[in-house]
Amino acid sequence: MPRSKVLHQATVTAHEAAGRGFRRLVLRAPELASDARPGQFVMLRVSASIDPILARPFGISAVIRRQAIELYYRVVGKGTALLSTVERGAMLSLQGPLGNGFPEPDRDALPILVAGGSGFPPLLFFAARLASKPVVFLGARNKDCLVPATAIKCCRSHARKVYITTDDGSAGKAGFVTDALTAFLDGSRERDRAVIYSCGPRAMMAAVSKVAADRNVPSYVSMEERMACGLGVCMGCSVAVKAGGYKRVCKEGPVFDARVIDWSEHVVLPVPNGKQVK
Amino acid sequence: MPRSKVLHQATVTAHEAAGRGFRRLVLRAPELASDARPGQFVMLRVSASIDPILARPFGISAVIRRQAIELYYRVVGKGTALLSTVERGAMLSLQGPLGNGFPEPDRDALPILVAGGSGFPPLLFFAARLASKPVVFLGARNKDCLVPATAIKCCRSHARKVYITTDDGSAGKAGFVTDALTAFLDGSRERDRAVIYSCGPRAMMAAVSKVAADRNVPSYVSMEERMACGLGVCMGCSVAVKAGGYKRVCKEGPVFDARVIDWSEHVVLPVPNGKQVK
Amino acid sequence: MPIKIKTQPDLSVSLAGIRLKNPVLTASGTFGYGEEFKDVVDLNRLGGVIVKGVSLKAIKGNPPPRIWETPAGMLNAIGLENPGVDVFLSDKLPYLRRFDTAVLVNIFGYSLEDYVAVAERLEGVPGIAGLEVNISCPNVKAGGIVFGTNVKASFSLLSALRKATKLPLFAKLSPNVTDITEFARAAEDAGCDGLSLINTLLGMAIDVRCRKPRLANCTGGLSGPAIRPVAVRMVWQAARAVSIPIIGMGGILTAEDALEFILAGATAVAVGTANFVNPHATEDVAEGISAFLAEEHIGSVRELIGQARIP
Amino acid sequence: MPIKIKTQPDLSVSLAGIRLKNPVLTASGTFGYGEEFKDVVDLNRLGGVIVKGVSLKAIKGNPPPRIWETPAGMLNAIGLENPGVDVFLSDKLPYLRRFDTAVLVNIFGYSLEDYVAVAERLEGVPGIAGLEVNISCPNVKAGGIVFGTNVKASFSLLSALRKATKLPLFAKLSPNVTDITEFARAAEDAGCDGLSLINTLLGMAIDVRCRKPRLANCTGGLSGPAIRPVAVRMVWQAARAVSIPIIGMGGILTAEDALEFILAGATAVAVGTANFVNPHATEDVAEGISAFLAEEHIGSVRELIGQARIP
Ligand SMILES: Cc1cc2nc3c(=O)[nH]c(=O)nc-3n(C[C@H](O)[C@H](O)[C@H](O)COP(=O)(O)OP(=O)(O)OC[C@H]3O[C@@H](n4cnc5c(N)ncnc54)[C@H](O)[C@@H]3O)c2cc1C
Ligand SMILES: Cc1cc2nc3c(=O)[nH]c(=O)nc-3n(C[C@H](O)[C@H](O)[C@H](O)COP(=O)(O)OP(=O)(O)OC[C@H]3O[C@@H](n4cnc5c(N)ncnc54)[C@H](O)[C@@H]3O)c2cc1C
Ligand SMILES: Cc1cc2nc3c(=O)[nH]c(=O)nc-3n(C[C@H](O)[C@H](O)[C@H](O)COP(=O)(O)O)c2cc1C
Ligand SMILES: Cc1cc2nc3c(=O)[nH]c(=O)nc-3n(C[C@H](O)[C@H](O)[C@H](O)COP(=O)(O)O)c2cc1C
Ligand code: FES
Ligand code: FES
Repeated sequence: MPRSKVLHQATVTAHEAAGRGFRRLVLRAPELASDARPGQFVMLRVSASIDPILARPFGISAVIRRQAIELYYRVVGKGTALLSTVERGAMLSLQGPLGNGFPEPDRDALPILVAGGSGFPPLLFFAARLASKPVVFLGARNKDCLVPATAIKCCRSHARKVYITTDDGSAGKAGFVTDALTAFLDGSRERDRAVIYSCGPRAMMAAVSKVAADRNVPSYVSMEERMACGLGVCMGCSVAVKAGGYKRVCKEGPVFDARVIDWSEHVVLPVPNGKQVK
Repeated sequence: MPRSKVLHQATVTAHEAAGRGFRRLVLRAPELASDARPGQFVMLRVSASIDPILARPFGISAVIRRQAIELYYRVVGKGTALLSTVERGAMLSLQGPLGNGFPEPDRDALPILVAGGSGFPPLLFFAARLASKPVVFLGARNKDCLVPATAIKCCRSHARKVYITTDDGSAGKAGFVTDALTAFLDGSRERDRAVIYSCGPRAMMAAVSKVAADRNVPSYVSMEERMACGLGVCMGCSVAVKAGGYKRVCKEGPVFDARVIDWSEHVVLPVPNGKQVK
Repeated sequence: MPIKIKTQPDLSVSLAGIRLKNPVLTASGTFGYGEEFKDVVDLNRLGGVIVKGVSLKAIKGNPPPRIWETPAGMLNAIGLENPGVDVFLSDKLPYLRRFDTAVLVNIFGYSLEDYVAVAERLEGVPGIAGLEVNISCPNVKAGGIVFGTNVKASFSLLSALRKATKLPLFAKLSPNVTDITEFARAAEDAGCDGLSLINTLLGMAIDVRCRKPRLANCTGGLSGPAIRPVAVRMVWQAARAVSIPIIGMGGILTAEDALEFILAGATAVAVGTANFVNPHATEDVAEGISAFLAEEHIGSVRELIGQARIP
Repeated sequence: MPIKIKTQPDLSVSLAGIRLKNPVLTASGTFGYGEEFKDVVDLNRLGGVIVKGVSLKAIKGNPPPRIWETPAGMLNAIGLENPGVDVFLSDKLPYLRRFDTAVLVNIFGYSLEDYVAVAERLEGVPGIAGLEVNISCPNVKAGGIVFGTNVKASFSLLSALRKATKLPLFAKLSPNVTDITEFARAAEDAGCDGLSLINTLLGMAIDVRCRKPRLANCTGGLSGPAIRPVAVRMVWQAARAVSIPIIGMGGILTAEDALEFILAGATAVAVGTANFVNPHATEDVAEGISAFLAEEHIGSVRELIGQARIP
């Protein structure tokens, strides 16, 4: 029984390792599931105690039979480590659906989805809901960081075509995902109908945005920032925008027109191996 | 594998409701189990997180096949509530055995054990280890606060006689446990061989001590105080002594000669219904 | 003597003349301007809303990262991002006016004149019950001094504000001081109608791999349950030093936490970081206080204000 | 430039001339006089031991209850119970002398003369590496002033102690002040060899059913992870204000926590409340620092002292 439109108690109906370091979590929360749109996220309390005290944001990767939502996550720190111990049948509190979600492309557009690292979950959901089959690019540093096989399978079933790249060539094509994207765009007769949606590490999204902007292709990015409230009140999740000032990832985002983001802003967010990157 | 003589990782081998609001917890910890003496206690971490941050003290009620220790506890607050959710097979950190334990009575002494409220666990262990069968008094406010049936059974198997009293007469004899004790002592030809050991609410132990002192019967009490370290370093668990100053329950106690305690000191400790008493 | 009650316990309090239906407010900066919680909390159930700090002009705030989680708390260095008082009046206040709840406007500035100008803009505006003056944001430097840690500066500021407005004035004090009672008395002497405490404790966290502070601003304000014992102590001290009412805050998660502040001497309480932990926290606290009073057969929450006795 | 290392990372530091084999000490009052931990921690593995505060005469301490658990922390009002300096020398120090670890004696008094007398008794005693002067226990009033929250009083006290002893002197500062750098500089000016910070934050908790403070002493000192952000901030500020070394403490549970202090400017760290959470905390922290250095290819922990950069 939700106590309000965004606060829910969900039952864990599935929770398992999904390969390549990811875990898949399915939460039964009917009202949330029927409201959720691709690109939206949830704030999940990983513990009933106050250690840790803040909820964690996760993108929704699928809605299952309008009853449950699916999440994919990586254990990167204390919160996700705790989450990974939660068993089937357990109850978790969460808020959602939050954020704006991806803007729907025009009927005749060619949606291109670009996922880097752990950024694929919201794009998976988006792919499943798109009217016209998208072209999907999945990039990662190496094979071990790639999207799990189940998710690739799911992509394939919804996509017109799936391109896989790894920086070191250990899976798919060697090179950056932006190289493959550039090659595709520049070789495609449909370029003027393309709309790009990307989600992944900041550096990748910045690069994708540039590729898109250089070719006048509209592009959208799903941003990440540390979050406290998820409701737009703490102003903690701000990202700098070119117009000056900041926008809240949880409220005006997480999806932004790539051109509004000030990519020069320096940002520090943890990456999966526990080390920090700029 | 214990990392040191007092620090142990134990496996939960049994954990169940034991009746009358108590839960019974059995922890496999061989080194601890073989070292433990009646009257000693353990400091148990009820959570792997820092909420709550301090370990909780519990008396040892039995050692099972030199491999495991048994605890009985009541859910009275956050820590015990968390503990009650721990499942069989889980690992818990604990320290022990701590404290001094009950002094052994002379070979020809008549040990009298007086347990009030939740004070029975260490006396249960003591009863099982005594060379000469003790006389046991179990008192409580009412039937619902009494020692659980399994524990009474265990008492009966080790005791010469078990007297039960409740303040309201809902089980055993009506009246205070001290009334029954007084009647017994005053009617017994063995009074000069009696040694009393009591554990329970402070007010009860004070009354028992008075009954004993008035009759020149040696008596020992097992004290409770809030604890942080259990190792004698924080000085948090002090109780006032008649000689002036304080003694540490975790180090010089928990068992004290009843005559050294300054019973006039005002003490506040939570009681099972969550309310506080003086 | 506790009154035997037949009906619901009375949760209403009078806060420097402002009638609150219950003593639970939202702490500034943790509840936006109320509208953000429209799907979550029924504002009619709250004693009042203290809005996010408002300044004369819009302020864009600090660069990210702005927050960091700490044990039982969090650090923030938002930098008081806000749209400015005019946008507040045109776009934010109208929403709040729709509810039967007291609206306290948290104000701040970079100079005494700034503060006064904001207060003047709010004077006489319908739907504003009072002003909470933030003299304690760890990150706002004003004319070279931080008002909140300098007794004389805070006295001058509050005195100037007193002249500028007839609205009830609450001075929001900083906990980052040696003696909170000095500041409490200075606020009372300056003519404030009440106090609000505590703001955040100045803190810092370091990323040991990057060898850099976790916040772009280097230091930030520590809030949440971690600081509650410090907050309760300061409310207790301040309540003994002055006779104006206190809004107590700092780490309140539950009704029991709120009651600690009330027993320490607070007339009302504000719930801050808890809104992020449990978005229903404010309603839950109000309901919990009511349940506690019923259970303990206490007729009115007013009977508890400042009633903790020294052992 | 990080040195490529073949062997174990070097954990040793020099603390005002005292060589510590690693930067991990035990915080005063949380490790007794060492012997209590004999079955738990190998003292040879610690940089040093800071013993429970010692006064001229035995002190019996405050009435119970003396402690209360709080979110990610605890309150204590032990009242500095200790057997007095003579018993310390006859019964406690001999045990500590057996180990290859630095012994710092935490001292305090009720007057300047008291402090000086304790220092004099410890002068020239073998096995003592230095003195940590507690001018910051929230519960010790001295001649009407609390030394730790009055810059002049602390300067006079520390100056007098400087004359009384040749032992390295560490001033243990109170966090309950507006500006920690004032006190840091006063200690440096008085001739102290180092600083120790932070002591506990003054806090309070109330039992809402009894309507009484949880501690018989009413207020108490807040310690544990809850206060770590405040402690790191103060060490950072103090390290920028003085050039004498700092022993950093306040809520250290893990090696990562300790490294925050070191990066903020601490030469050594002390582990306090964590000893109650995990009695192996000190050893674990030392091992964890070593593992971190190895992983990050850093040759010596000394390379990290004060190396956090402002973004
Ligand atoms: C809108 C959004 C959607 C996300 N979707 C996913 C997803 O589908 N799958 C997934 O694996 N991860 C996702 N993340 C990242 C995920 O929230 C973090 O990995 C997670 O919070 C880490 O928590 P932790 O306690 O394990 O790590 P810790 O490092 O211990 O976290 C410490 C603090 O940093 C914050 N934090 C750490 N990493 C991130 C991050 N990358 N982004 C934002 N805050 C962070 C935490 O919330 C916490 O407050 C998403 C983040 C955002 C903002
Ligand atoms: C030597 C000793 C042996 C004990 N043996 C048993 C036993 O065998 N069975 C049993 O049910 N209980 C026993 N207790 C009491 C038990 O420790 C408390 O019930 C328990 O700590 C309550 O924790 P909580 O988090 O549920 O309660 P909370 O009220 O949330 O605890 C808050 C704080 O108060 C302390 N505290 C609360 N009650 C007590 C208490 N009665 N004594 C000391 N500290 C307290 C807690 O440790 C904690 O620090 C013993 C206590 C001591 C000192
Ligand atoms: C994210 C955040 C933003 C805040 N913004 C303001 C503000 O604008 N003005 C103000 O006076 N206090 C502000 N505060 C302080 C809170 O109002 C409150 O005083 C403090 O957080 C302590 O309460 P808590 O522990 O319940 O959060 C802010 C606190 C947080 C956590
Ligand atoms: C139970 C207890 C007793 C303490 N006794 C002393 C003392 O005697 N002298 C002193 O200078 N500090 C004393 N302290 C303060 C600690 O040494 C330390 O400065 C403080 O607890 C912060 O560190 P922590 O958070 O790691 O505990 C005591 C702290 C605790 C918790
Ligand atoms: S997370 Fe609080 S405003 Fe976005
Ligand atoms: S619990 Fe720390 S001395 Fe007894």
